[in-house]
Amino acid sequence: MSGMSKIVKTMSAVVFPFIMIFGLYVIAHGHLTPGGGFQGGAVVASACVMILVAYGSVWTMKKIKEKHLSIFESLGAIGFISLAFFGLVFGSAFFYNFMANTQGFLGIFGDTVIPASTAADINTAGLLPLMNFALGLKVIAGLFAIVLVMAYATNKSKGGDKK
Amino acid sequence: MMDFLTTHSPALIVAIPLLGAFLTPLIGKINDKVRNIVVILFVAFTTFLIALLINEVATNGIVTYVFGGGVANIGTLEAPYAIRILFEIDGMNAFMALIAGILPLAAVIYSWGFMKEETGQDKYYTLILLMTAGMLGMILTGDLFNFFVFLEITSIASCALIAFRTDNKYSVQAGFKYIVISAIGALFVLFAIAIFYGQYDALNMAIIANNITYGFLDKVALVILIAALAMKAGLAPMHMWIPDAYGRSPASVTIVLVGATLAGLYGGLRVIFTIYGQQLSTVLHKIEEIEIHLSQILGAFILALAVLSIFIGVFMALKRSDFKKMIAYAAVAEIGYMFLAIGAYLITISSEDPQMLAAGIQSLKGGIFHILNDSLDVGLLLLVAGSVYFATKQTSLNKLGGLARNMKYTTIFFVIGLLAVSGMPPMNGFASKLMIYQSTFQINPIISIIAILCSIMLLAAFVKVFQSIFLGPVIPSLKNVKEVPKSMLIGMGIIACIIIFIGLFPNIVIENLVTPATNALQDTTGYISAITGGV
Amino acid sequence: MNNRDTYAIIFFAIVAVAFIFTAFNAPSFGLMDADDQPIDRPMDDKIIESAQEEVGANNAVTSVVFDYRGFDTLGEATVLFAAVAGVIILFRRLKK
Amino acid sequence: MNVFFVPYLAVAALIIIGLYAVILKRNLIKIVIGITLIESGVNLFLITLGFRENSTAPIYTSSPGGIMSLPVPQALTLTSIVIGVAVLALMLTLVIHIYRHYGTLDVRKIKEVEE
Repeated sequence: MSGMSKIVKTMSAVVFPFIMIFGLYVIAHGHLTPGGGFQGGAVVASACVMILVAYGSVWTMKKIKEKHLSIFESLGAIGFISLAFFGLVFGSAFFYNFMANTQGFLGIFGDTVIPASTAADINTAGLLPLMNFALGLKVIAGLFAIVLVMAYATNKSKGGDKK
Repeated sequence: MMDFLTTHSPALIVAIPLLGAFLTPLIGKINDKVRNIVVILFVAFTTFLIALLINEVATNGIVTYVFGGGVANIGTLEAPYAIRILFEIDGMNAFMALIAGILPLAAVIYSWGFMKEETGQDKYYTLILLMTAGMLGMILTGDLFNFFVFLEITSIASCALIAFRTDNKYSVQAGFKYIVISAIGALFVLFAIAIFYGQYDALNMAIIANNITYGFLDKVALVILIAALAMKAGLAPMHMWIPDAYGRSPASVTIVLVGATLAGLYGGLRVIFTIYGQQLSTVLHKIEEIEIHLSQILGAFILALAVLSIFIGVFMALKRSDFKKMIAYAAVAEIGYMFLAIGAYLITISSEDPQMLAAGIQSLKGGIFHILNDSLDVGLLLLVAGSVYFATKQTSLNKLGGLARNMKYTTIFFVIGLLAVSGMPPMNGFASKLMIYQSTFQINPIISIIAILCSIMLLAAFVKVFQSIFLGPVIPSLKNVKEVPKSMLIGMGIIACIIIFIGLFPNIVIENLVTPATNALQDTTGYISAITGGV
Repeated sequence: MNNRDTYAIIFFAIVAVAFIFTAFNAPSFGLMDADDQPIDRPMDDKIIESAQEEVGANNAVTSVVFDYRGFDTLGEATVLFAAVAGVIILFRRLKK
Repeated sequence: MNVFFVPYLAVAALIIIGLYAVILKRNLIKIVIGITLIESGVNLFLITLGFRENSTAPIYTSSPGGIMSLPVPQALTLTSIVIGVAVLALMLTLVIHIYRHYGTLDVRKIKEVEE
């Protein structure tokens, strides 16, 4: 598969940044609005897959290898589990949310929320937004790697499919 | 430091292999040797933590660990409920965790030599560590949904490893069979969990066990859970995936897969004895004066399937000419022995005759002891089969012969495994099988005699293998066969040493590990009150 | 139509009937009792009530996913990690 | 007659159709589709259990007030969906490999030779 027509290529290149921004928005506001690391990650990954479909897997494989995606995925996973380990070190238990409702801890995501308030304050929820970012990175890299590897392996034009 | 490790060991036992799995692809970029050492260190550290945890459980009783901090029971004593995920470790969990600690340690050491020639080793070690973490999570968790998640981790990681040799069409096929069966099994487990959630608004095993009423939906959930988990444990007639998966996967993977199978068995035990533990004495039918309890029906059902498993396992093992497949069928038979003991215990549980009760408890002890012994015996034989494959690239009995001359240590390990798996003294298999024979003889002599006869036939099958592979004239094409690398011998040696140790001093293991596990399994109220806070 | 097919159809029919029968006995849909008051669900009500205060997130689902049941999410991320590793290992080059 | 069981009938229908495909279909891709159907059924069951009449989503940001539906089933379904994606990816990978080896997806032609 050497990619689709010029119209498709151009249009997907134009739409790509918008889908990307939307996905990142979903990741960043996971603790306030519907969404989160998984959902936003899936949106961004589908934007990447759209590029893959439009330009063909051989072209995409030249730009980014699954090795690099795998490293990004590992980094995301390590980030997520490290945040859980921080709960062990700074708090009382694995996965303890030591940053929520504490203004003191560097002031990041530490605002106290008044119960039953409906206002959106992004600077809240402690570890949750950070975990969302780590998982988002992991899901983007992971899903894209799955599709990229499968598309490349079943690509007929490079003779990958023997049968 | 020690205190910190002991307090947090339940979380760390799962988190350390996970961290190792996430780090392995990065470390693999540096150097193969460094990566192998780091992986072995990660698994060894996990095993060390398991030892700490077992010690803690032995001294202080049930250990609970709440993820995210706080107390386990948020509600009151009368209406308890738990929000956060809990790990609850009693004697049974600790016992199973020991098995899940030993097998991966042997596997990663063995892999160093065994996997030297293969590509994709980074991902291979990642998946082995993920299997370890999944297995340990299944064993330690006290939360049903968490159990499902770890079940899926284990089955996905092991499926990818079963199909590791993608150039062999049979291994790809075995992998597909395994993923279909485990995906359906896991989905039905999730369905049963949803039934529990819908009725009791709880996901914690102890809370569900506390609230359960044994209505219609609970009966459905019981059937689904037992069917799905017996499928994961490889009880006949749902054993079809075991010969394929065990026979076609690399030996170092198979040995971890044995642990994963037994984790499925553990899940079944937890469902029967803990979640439905208070309902086992429910009277289902009353025929004149004789009351038929739930435990008796379950016991009879399990007993029948167990005898079927033993039969199928032994007869198919006699017929096969492929070394690894034969061991796989022997593993099916061994699983049958465990279920035989459990079924015998369930039948006697509601009896009023003290002699029968004692026999039942003895039988349960034998069954639980056999879980440990079976994992070690079958594991050792599988590793020997892997070594034979490594040295000769053959597993068919007809194309092998006279290996004893060139592979002395492997031959010794095979003899140890052969005697252990067929229940001969002085190996560990004898100790546990004797307990099963004695107790089932009191309950029903016919079953006991069948079990003994099948065990003898298993011995006959393996003696045949021993003769055709290791003895006899050297086949010309195998003249230059060399002994396997040291790391593989160490991997087999670890298991062989433990087998001989248990065989010589079975009482130490029975007193310190098996009896606490048996007591914990019988003590449903103890498990529940550790969470709810009641006495 | 051979023997295996017949067994499969019988097995399938039994399971199908069992599922339909279960559906008729399922818990009440909508979680409302006879007086149109919400049925008490202690675990979920507690989370809805205290998620904002304890975790500080406005989205109760996210606070369940990442805080109350954070360990499940770690497991879920691990499942995806395992799948990616599995797909890459199965499409690897076989020769060094 | 109450109609509270109707959503559960949809669940049962999805699971039964999925099981039908898994047990009685001969094409590997159809078996895979069957498994995803069972998975959708189970997910639907989970999310149905969390529904409360006249409720809003359990999110406080610009919430109109009133009772909220249960958050735990939504979280469980999210987990289950991601697990489903992972299983699907692995199953399709193996199907591709089986197709490469045998040149067919028909179960009857893919026979294991017993040794």
